[in-house]
Amino acid sequence: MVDWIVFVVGAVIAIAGALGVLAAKQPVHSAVLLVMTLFGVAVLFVSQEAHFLAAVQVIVYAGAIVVLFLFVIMLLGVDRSEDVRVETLKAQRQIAAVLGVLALAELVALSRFHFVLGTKSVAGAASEPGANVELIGKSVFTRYLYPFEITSVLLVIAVIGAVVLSRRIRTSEDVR
Amino acid sequence: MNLVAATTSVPGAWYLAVAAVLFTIGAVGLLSRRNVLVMFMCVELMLNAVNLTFVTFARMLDDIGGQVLVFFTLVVAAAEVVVGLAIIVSIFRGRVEGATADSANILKG
Amino acid sequence: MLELVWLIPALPLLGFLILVFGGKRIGEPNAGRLGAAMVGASFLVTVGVFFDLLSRHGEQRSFTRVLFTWLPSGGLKVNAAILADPLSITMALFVTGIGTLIHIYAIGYMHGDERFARFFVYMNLFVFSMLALILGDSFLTMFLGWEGVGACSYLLISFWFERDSAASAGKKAFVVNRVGDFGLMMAMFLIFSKAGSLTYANVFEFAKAGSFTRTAATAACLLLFVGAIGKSAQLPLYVWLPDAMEGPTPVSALIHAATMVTAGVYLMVRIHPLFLVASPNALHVVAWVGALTALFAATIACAQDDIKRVLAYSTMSQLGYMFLAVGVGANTAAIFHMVTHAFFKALMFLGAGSVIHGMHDEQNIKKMGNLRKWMPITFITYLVGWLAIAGIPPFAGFWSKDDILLAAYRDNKVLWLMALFTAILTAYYMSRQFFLVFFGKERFLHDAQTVAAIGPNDAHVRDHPHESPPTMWLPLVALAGLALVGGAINLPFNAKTEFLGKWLESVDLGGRPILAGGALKYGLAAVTVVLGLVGVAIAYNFWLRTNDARAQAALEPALLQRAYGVDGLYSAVIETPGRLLSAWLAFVFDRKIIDGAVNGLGLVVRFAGGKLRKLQTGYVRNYALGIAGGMVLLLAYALARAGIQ
Amino acid sequence: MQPSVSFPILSALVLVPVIGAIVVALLPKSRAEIVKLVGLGFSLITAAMAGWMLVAFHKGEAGYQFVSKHAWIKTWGISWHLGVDGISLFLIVLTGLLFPIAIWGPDERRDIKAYIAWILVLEAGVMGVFLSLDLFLFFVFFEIVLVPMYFLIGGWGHENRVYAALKFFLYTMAGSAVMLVAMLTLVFLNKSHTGVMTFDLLELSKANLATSTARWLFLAFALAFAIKVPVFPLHTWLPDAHTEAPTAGSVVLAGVMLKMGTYGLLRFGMGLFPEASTWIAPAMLTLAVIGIIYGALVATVQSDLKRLVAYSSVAHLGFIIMGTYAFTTPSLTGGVIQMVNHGLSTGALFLLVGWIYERRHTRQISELKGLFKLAPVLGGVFLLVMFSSIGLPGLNGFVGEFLILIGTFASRRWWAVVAGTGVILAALYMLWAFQRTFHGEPDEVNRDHMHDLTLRERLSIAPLLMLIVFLGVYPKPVLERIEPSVKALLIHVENGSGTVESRVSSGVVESAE
Repeated sequence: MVDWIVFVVGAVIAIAGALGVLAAKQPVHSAVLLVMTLFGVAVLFVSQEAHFLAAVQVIVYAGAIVVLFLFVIMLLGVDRSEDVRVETLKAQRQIAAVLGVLALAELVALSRFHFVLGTKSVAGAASEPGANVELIGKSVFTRYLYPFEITSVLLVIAVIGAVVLSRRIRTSEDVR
Repeated sequence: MNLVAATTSVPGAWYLAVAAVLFTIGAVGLLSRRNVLVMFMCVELMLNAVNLTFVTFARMLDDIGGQVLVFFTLVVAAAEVVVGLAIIVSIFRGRVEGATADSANILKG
Repeated sequence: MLELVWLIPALPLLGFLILVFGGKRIGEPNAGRLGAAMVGASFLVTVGVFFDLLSRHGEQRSFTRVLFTWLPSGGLKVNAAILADPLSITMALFVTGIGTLIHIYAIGYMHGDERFARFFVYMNLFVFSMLALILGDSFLTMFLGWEGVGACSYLLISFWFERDSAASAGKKAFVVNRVGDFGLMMAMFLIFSKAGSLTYANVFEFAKAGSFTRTAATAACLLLFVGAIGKSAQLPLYVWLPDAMEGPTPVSALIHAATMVTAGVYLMVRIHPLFLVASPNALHVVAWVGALTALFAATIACAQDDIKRVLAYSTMSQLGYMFLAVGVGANTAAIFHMVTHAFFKALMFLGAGSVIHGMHDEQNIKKMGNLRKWMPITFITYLVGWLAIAGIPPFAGFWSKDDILLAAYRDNKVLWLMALFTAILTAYYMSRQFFLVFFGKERFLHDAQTVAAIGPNDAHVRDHPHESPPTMWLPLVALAGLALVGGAINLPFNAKTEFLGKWLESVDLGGRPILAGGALKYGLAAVTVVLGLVGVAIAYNFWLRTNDARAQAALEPALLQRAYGVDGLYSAVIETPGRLLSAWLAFVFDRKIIDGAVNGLGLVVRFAGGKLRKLQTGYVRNYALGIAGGMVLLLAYALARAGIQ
Repeated sequence: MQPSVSFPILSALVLVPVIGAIVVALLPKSRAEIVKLVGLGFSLITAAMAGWMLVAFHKGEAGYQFVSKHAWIKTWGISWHLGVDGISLFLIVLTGLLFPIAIWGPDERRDIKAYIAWILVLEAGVMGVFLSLDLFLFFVFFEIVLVPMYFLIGGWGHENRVYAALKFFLYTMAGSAVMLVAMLTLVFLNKSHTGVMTFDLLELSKANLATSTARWLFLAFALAFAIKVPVFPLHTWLPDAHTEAPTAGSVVLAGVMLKMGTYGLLRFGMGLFPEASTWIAPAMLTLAVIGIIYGALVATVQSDLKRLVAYSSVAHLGFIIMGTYAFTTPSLTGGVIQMVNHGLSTGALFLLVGWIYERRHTRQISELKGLFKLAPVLGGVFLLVMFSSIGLPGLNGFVGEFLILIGTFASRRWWAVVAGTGVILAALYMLWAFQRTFHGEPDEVNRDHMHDLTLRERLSIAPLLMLIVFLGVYPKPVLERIEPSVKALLIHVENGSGTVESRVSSGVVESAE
């Protein structure tokens, strides 16, 4: 019974947050609501015994990424409210809504089938003794060591990329 | 596939449903909002939905692989956000009228 | 001498080659002399071969000399070979004989022409082609000569190509001849597809063996007749002959009187074995076309003012007689008339040439008159020619035409009557021309001058007509002699005097014997003579004794002067629609429709490109929409696949 | 039995022009004369080799001679496989003959280096097309030929040359693209049957395909070749390409490149798909006959001399196609020899028209008048070539035309009858054009521009004239060499399709000679 309550609470928080991100006029509000969604999802993680991920979710996602968003919002000074109802592109919203509904319907229909493609990945049982973190750590550093190293390289590249991209070229006429 | 009773009794399908809804909201948001940053956040939403699905499957199939994948998607998401925002910054720096995706249409056919 | 039979065509060919490359250097008189010498030598060889053949009897009077294999391909094996038999040698005799005389004449006539040498190039090539035609041993070698003479007549008619009328006359002659040649080609293909060979010997043997079906033989004969019509200017392919008078007069004499136009008759006589196998109405067709053409041409000739056009229509008419003779089965009479006609018609053409030469290129007989005072020799020789064609005994024309009339009388009374009436017309229009040119008042003098003022040898008056030089009147005299004695080769009195009949017998012409009953024969002869004199009398009465303009106009209705307007009809029915069709095909169909389709394809591609370009709106979110659409489709596919499992 | 010396003559025939092109490309641009001489030298070497091959060719044999076969791409069974037989022999000799004339005849002033280089590359391509017995190799050469021709028309052409060059290129390319697809399908089908992957013509012609697939594949091949020939509805690129091409381009285009289509239909059309060839015969015959009449009719009203000759080529090639698809020995032999004859007479015609253009800078018939009086030798030569083109007996045109017509009459009577009228129309448009340009009194403009043929021009056209007369008078040696291969091809078609040639035309009947 408790499980259900946790699930519902988590789900409601997540979905409400998501809708809020969508509807908010101010980007800052969107950012905050995004954090709320993240928490909702974190709750659902916990209810599914993925404690480590919930923690990482909160720390990395909510803590770092959304903060970065806010930082950029401030930097670009885009805090002016955007008239949500105005849509420059013709029929953009209508089609988006239709596609959204369609996609949802398909996903729901699909979720009823055990739609399995390809071979079964064997990364070790989730229910073995020991904490969730140990299990993840064991499989990451054994089977998935190779991808782990690549992601680290990815992160380095991302950092360098960000620095290069956002560097302002010191041209002579650039007085600002 | 032995479902371990210890975890929550709520069947996975519900979680998947929630993830689907989250994903769709993210998609619709991406398509309808004009502000670049909000679009970006919607992308994050979609990513979270996917992570949720992974975790649900990890639980349903009792296979830690799902959670490991989420670990990796997080990394990728982080990298993506960093680079994305850098691009947004470089494009929309000094723009007066705010960062709307439609203003950058030089590549018009 | 028979061994040297290949020399006959080789000599004119040699002359042609020498003149083609060396013509300009050889220059004015010698080029002509060389040409004439070559043809003359060829004539001598022919005479030698003639006597050789004469010494043989019956079947051996045929000698084939294969030179080389021309076209070996699959079942077809055609040799370039020469067939010397009585028929071909008879033709060769008068072709080379008269050819030589005309070459000599041309030396004088073409005097001063800037392309003097080139004239003899074409003339020698013509004689070679004509000899190839008549000496060829197969349909294909004959066809080589057939089209060769066509090409040479094109070159010679349009010799003075500065004149547009001459150029288009040449083109017209070649194209109309080509229409006839088309018929001949089809006949050759039919014969080959049936007999498997094109050589006369094989084909006729195949026919004698009776393996030719009647319809195939008839079709072949009629198609060959189409060729003959084209070449011998019979109805309906005759339109080119009157225009061919644009060429120099020696050309008209040689090609359009004596030799080329007789090729059709030669062909009809040569394929006689085929006619035997074919159905009789094939020969009827030949007879009727011949008779109709004779009558048709004779009527037009009565109303022509150009001295050469009268002769041209007269030639057409006399050829009609020859075809009539072939049609009624009197091949010997046809050949006999062909030979005599060659004599007197060449004579009259050359005479006309001499008149034109003397009158400084004046061709309208209405502007001549009383030329007998200024051109006595031309007058006398022309007189012989006139009497010969009018059918007055003892001149050659009478004997040959009488044979034809006799044969026609025996075979088909209607044709005989038509032939008789044509004979009257012939006598009339020739006498009309003769009287207008040589008798009556000098219509070429300006009113101020009077006859007395100009003495016959008063040379200083610029446009005073003068006699032609010896090189021109010597051939005239020779031809006059031939026209006089020409009849001797086939006098109808008894078997012995029928020399030509016996001579051609071995070529199994199978003509029905002409020796009808004595009384009938002489009676008919008398009738033709009387009618001839009637024609002469009518002409004398209207064109010499009285000068009643109104009566004369009545005798020359506009319809006849315009030759029934057939030329206009042809151009309206064939030429103009043809040109319109080609123009439509070229500028509308080809350029607009086909080319349009091709260019259209290009336009479609560009148009599609234009439309697709619009998809790139430039808005990032549109592209996102595209991706979302793709996602939905993928999910749908996954759903479908999942559904199936 | 191969000649003892194993000098790869055929490969040399293809490679020497290529080497020539490279050498010419490296020469200094300044000395135009040198470049032209070197170009001429190389093409003369090729011509000499072709002549030697002609002499060394064994008369009676039907099979391929001087075969040189080296593996090229083993994995796909592609080999550098060249061979010559009766059918391709004289096309090679014609190519060898035409190219030196095309280089030496017209005096092109502009950018001579690239011009000569492109012509030599073109020669290599054309040689390759006629020699290759490997489908892949054939396709490569079939495509290579387009590039130099495109640049020749585009670079040295006349007024709207770019349109003509592009149209020519795209039109032919479209056709050959379809052919490539069919080629690959054929190879893979054959691989599935026999298990071995090969592009070799001889193996592939043994492949037994289902009739319907064979027909579809044949249609693809036939489309590419029909465009090249050109067959009636696909011909509209030819007049533009000819009118705009420089003289050398036109001479070569009409002389040999059109024959790639007819040769392809013979060698690859009948070789690979005998049954389909007989199945399509009535259609091709009808298109050919339409082409003959249509080409002639449209030619009569052309105002541009080159365009007129182009349409006459459509008519002449219509005859060749008719001969090919009548399936009798005389018609096929006639078809092959007519390819050579057409090359000679139309090549000469284009040379003459080119020279007239060099003197008067116009091709419009209306502006030319009375040339015969001003340039008698040019007039005489034009007359001879014109008579050859309209098929006057005693000249080469007649030999081919007559054999085609008599062969077609034996098997397909009424087509031959209709095509026969083409002979009349040919005379009409040629003589009319001749009359308008050469006859009549020359006006002032013509008088001072026109001069007679120079020695160089007479020398360059002399070989063509000699051959025109020689082949007309004594075609026996040529016919004897063509016939064995034609008979072999016909037997191949008969085995493949079961239609038997009428015994009269095939010479089986023992006529009484």
